[in-house]
Amino acid sequence: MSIDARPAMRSTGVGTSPRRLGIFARRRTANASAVRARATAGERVLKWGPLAALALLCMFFAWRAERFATVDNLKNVLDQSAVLSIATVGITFVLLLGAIDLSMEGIMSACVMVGALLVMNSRNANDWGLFAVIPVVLVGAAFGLANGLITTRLKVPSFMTTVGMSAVGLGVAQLLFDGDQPRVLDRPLRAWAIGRVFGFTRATLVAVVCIAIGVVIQRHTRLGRYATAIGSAEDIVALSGVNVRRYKALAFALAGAFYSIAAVLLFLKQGTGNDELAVNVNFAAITAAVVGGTLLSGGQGGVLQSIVGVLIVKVLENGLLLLDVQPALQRAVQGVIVVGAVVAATWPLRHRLRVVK
Amino acid sequence: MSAAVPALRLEGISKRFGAVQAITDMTFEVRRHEVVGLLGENGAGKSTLLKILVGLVEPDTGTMYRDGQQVRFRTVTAAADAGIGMVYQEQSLVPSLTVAENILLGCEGHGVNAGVFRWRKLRELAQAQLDKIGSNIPVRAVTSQLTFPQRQMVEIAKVLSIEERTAFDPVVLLDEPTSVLDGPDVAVLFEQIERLRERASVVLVSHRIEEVMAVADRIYVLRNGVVAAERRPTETTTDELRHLMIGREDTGSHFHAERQADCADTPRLEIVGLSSAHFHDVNITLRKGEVVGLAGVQGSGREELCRAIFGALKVDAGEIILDGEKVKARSPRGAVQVGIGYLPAERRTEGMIGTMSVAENMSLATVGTVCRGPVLDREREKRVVDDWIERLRIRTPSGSVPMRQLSGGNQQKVVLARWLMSGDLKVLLLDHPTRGLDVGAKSEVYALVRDLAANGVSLLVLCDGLDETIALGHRVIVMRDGEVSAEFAAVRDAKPRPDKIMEHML
Amino acid sequence: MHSRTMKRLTAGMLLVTMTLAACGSDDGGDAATPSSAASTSAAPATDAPATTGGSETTTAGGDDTTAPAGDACAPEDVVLIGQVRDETNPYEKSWLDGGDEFAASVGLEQKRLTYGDDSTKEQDQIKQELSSGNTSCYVLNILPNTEGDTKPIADAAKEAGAFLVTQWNKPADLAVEDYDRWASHISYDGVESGKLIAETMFHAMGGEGGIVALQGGLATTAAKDRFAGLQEALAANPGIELLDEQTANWSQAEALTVLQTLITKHGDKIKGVWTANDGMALGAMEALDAAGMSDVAVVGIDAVPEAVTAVADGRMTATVSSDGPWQGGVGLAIGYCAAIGEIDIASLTADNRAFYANQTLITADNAADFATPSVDLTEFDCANVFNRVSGPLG
Amino acid sequence: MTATATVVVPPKQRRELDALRRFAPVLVLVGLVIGLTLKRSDFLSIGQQQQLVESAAPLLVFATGMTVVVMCGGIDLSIAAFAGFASLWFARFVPHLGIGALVAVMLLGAAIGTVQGVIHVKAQIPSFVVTLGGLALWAGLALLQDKPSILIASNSSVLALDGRLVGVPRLAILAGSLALVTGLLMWATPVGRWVRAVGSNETAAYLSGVPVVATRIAAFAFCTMCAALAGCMVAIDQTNGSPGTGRTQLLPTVAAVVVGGTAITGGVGGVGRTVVGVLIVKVLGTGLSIIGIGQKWENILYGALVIVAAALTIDGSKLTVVK
Repeated sequence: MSIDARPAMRSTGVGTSPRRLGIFARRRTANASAVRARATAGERVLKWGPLAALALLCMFFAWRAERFATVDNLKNVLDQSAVLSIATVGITFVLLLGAIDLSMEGIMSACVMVGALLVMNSRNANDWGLFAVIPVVLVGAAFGLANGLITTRLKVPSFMTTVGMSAVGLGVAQLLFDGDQPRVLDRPLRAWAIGRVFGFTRATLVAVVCIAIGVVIQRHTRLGRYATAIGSAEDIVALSGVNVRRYKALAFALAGAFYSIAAVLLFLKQGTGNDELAVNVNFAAITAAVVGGTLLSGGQGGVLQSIVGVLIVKVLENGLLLLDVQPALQRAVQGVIVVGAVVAATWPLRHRLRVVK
Repeated sequence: MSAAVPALRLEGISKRFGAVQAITDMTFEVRRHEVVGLLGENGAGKSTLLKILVGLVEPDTGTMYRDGQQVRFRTVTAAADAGIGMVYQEQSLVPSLTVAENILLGCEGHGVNAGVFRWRKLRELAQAQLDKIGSNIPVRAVTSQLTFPQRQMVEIAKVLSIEERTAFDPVVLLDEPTSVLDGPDVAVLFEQIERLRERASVVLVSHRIEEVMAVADRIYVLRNGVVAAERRPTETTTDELRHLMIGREDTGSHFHAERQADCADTPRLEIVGLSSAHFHDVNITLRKGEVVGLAGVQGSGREELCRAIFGALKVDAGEIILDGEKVKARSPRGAVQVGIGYLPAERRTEGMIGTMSVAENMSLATVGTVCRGPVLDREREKRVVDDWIERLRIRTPSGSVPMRQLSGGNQQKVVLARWLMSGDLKVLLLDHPTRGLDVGAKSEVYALVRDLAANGVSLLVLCDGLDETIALGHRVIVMRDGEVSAEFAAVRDAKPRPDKIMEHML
Repeated sequence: MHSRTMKRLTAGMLLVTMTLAACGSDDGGDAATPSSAASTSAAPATDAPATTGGSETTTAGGDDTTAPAGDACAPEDVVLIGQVRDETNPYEKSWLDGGDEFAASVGLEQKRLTYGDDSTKEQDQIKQELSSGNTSCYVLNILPNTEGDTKPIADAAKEAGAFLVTQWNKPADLAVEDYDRWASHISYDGVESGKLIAETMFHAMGGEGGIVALQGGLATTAAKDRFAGLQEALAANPGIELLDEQTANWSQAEALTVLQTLITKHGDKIKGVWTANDGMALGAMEALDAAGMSDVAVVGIDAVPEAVTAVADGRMTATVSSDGPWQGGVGLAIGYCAAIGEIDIASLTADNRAFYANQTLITADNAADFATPSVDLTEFDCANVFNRVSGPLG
Repeated sequence: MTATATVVVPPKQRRELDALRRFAPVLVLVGLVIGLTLKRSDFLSIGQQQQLVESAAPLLVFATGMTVVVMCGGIDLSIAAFAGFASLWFARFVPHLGIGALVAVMLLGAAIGTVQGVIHVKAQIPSFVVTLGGLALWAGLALLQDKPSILIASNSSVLALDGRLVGVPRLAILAGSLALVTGLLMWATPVGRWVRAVGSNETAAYLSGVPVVATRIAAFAFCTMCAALAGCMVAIDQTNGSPGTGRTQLLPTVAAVVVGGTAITGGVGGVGRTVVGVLIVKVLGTGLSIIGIGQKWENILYGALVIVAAALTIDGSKLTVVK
């Protein structure tokens, strides 16, 4: 019971105490804005820190590695980032939910094989050309949807669902592979895929389009906004009458669709269908997303942040190679720098009572 | 439809959760444009009633009428479609979304076309809702950057948005809306309730009898799952309502003022020039067996001071001296080891561990006392815990029950017992020890405070209400903008007046 | 809630049990397991094999064997098992196919096992196979995943009294002669193959210019040996400059990325790309294609079908064949001949217990002969199984 | 959300349900074993069981360490990579230290786990990220040597660990003892409570004076120490250490912990459950390949069974939010 509220109401009535309330309000606002300023300082670091790290890395490599800052090399980095970028756009939606997706390699392998067997290839008489993208995307989305449905309906944590689904995807890829690697014989299609526009490879352009689509979905559609909301406060969203399970499942399906597009690029770039092309993509994508500021706890970050992370990872890879770092050391150095970057980016957020898992 | 038809009527509602009969044959009515107050102790059935109204829980028996038509809500959405919405006690806005999105979350209407947001339209729709309550909170703002009272306003606007989905005048349920607000914000809220009355019916649930008396047109008092009484504020008194709620006669000694013991002159805890980001150069001395009430509005730094003394917050300068010795280890663990305890305000998120048992929660801080060497002595633990369960009259089947299955008051007692268990407790910092407790449980906590002080423990107490602060304390220290602004003696028969204290808070 | 959970549990249990019971229907066992780097083959380390004395005199059938010493198995009692990493690898698939052809020629069936680049799984499989029944007529033809796996496998075979042939991976100081029923270890001289393709490439380049090298996974002997071969060739050809060496972990995808970067780094100076296997060579060719560099020589090792085609087309300069189908067949053949008593393991010469087999350089001239993998069954006659020995490990 | 009124379920029914849930992993294991025995009658033979137990030993060691970290609410992705790194140093130390090499490498593991834990706790970055970096670092550093593997001399005393004691593989006894001791420590000392408190509600634990920082760091130290031990065990079995030792064991380890019934979100679980989880994963993984199902389908079936096993053993009803 509060004496501090009651006298005002009892004696003078609620409506007649604006003067005092005014004082209160001002004091409160001043205080709140102080809190706000602190919060945004942290948020700003989270938002711009990765970009600053990317800039620093680029500057360092430009200074130390003579070929790094050439137009050709930078275009190369973009080309090499294409597949990972698209896959990372996909996983970003799952991470925004606060879930995780470890099925990327399985789904991509399955999609690679489906795609390679549908375009003109050395194994069968199919010749779907670019139309092969449609069934491939459907396959990817179906895998993702299965992830989502199992996670939401059977209440299996996404970690386990997707570990299992990855094995299923790999299994499907191996069934389709059947010991005979299909070569892509559709020359025009391949030429299109590896061709360049204004010096940028088409893979780069496809990636840019995918990123743009990802940004639009994340920022301007129910699916994207709800995914973020679910990641930060799932129970609240459910209480507002949103069908949380549906949007979760859809986010997984969307991720699967993005993986499948990455898979199409992958086999077109390689010219063959192989169940091993997607090895290591999964951890790379998660690393990129986290380094970029799409945190595993959900609700934070987004497509663009994740892409900054992709560029950090790829620039690092490229720069270390150009720097003549001993091959065995390159991975070790990457690991150290990734941890260092995250430490630096989130250092100002530290607080005694902060819980980080 | 005639105005005589109530906006909402429940007849013969019963709800049973397993062995517990939560509500029995309850009849409840909300008339149009009426503010209904709902009073009751924890466990009286308020929460269940609200959940039934808002579609979270379906009653076992009974019928509901909305504007005279029989209805049945299976989901929150169904209730919303019938114009019933709730402002939750713990706020229910998504921090990362904008105000506009939060207001229209789940029912964007024309704000979304084929899954794609039409931001301008969405903001217009949201603005319309905010206009209803005359709020000038920007719809583009990200919710996490709003103050707590601002967010509550957004919630009210959100609830009002169901108006557009239905032909009914909305019914707005406010669940303990004032429990975490300071005085002035309560006033703003009540102003808002007056405004709501013009377009909606309001059900207000609160522990604070005076508040309900101030705004409600009609008051229901619930006890043990039935309506114990229905009153108009003009026809009743606070005391009567309190009696009705607890069904006992002993409310006169609510604060157990007669048990306030005199305290010794020996200083126990000296805070010397303590400074941090939230407060500056604070000097406070607690004597042995003394209760000091710490008053201040939100942002005065008193909560932070508590945490800093306990070592949970970084300090920039200053010293903490306990029984003449400087406290070196600045961490909660260090504080516990020298005999300082702390009861956080947020019981559920900071005070207890819901998945762990009552016994484990109780012995968490002083687990060493129930160990034989490094090994837990479960027998001894059980004895000690059972003893405390009995002494504090904690209602639990046994000490091995998960903590989350207890009611709020009993949980709070367990958390308190955690500190009482330690034989050498010297200082206890109580941050809103009675928040969310019903009248009976509050009174028991007050009694505990008296006992502790009488046993020589020094207490620093932060409360929501000034009357509590004044009644409990030997002294009241006021903080403003991170500094001590005044100090009042508050011995048993010479309590300071609240308005005097208030002057120094602002 | 109660009954729903119950139902879910019971249904799930049934499902697990039934799936397991049901999916045994096809016992044939053609294999498919998780991925591995393309053709992670490995040859022995450079140290000379420490063939300590005494082993030659060990009589067949030591204390551990369950079958009476010297007792030959009836041919129809022999159980043939072939194990490789992955059937998705064309080379390893052809291995098992060769094994099948041999098995069919003696009226048996080969059990095909794959372990998907997972050492734990490989050993589990073998130990499970050998952990029950009378295993003294089992014949194993195994591709150990890494050097580290060879000894546990040999020990398991010894304990079970099974006949064993291993290929590619064996630590130098592990002596085949210490085991009664470990008939042979077959490998290929990685230094030689690395050198062969390097020299062919240098020749194609006209003896001068810059090259880059893509190594295999750095943890394998094969990668190190093959690269040593390249270095030997480089020493003999001062006109050739090694611009850069990187690892692409045997992976086609990684090779493409790495070479792309190397192309920006060194540009037109690159006249040749030496890779430690064909998978990386294929990736490298894609990178060169994309960069419009058509006249760069590319060489690899393993003779996977795609690479052989590329060599035949002139897109690739050379590769080296170890002849997978032969490996798959001959390994089983040696064990089979030993099991039925045609070969007495104890009296085999050291050269036949652990040896390098012949490998063939494939260039545009002879690529057509290798277009389709095939076996010559007469090579699997007990008298001919050691015909391809080129020399002792070393 | 609202005054989250205590979920009231009649106590008796709830107890039954909890009991059923608790034993779900065991039931799944029994179901699997029955299924396998129907298919291959000698699955329960001594030889098969010895083999199963032996091959489960390193996984159990990995999983015991991981259980503690997961119960704290964290995860350690670096264990498999570190096991490879550790096996190399183990092989290197054996000639000088004999059996002491095992202790040395475990100490090294504990030290490195401490470092990872300190970075995680002090810099407040998710354990997922720290250990992901660790994964890259240890995998990379393990490659920095001339030889692909280092042999443990065959006369070395440590290889005696590879034998059997009255029919039970010694390594399995070692692993079992570790799990037992860990389980006992968690049950009989306050450490178990601290771990669960940290995993369920770290803030409350901190404000109760629980040594949160020390608990977390110790969990990571212990986990990496277990990884080191597991690496040594594999090295002993293979008689050499190599960078690839244990490389594939990360996901099976996490799967074993979770399938056993330890919540990936922390707070709930135990080493005993993990033992069952390890057996489920092992029986699944090796069982599928020995009963000779069409091996093309093996991966697909494995994936499906992992999901089914998880769905059966994880108590979804207790999780308000499944992530």
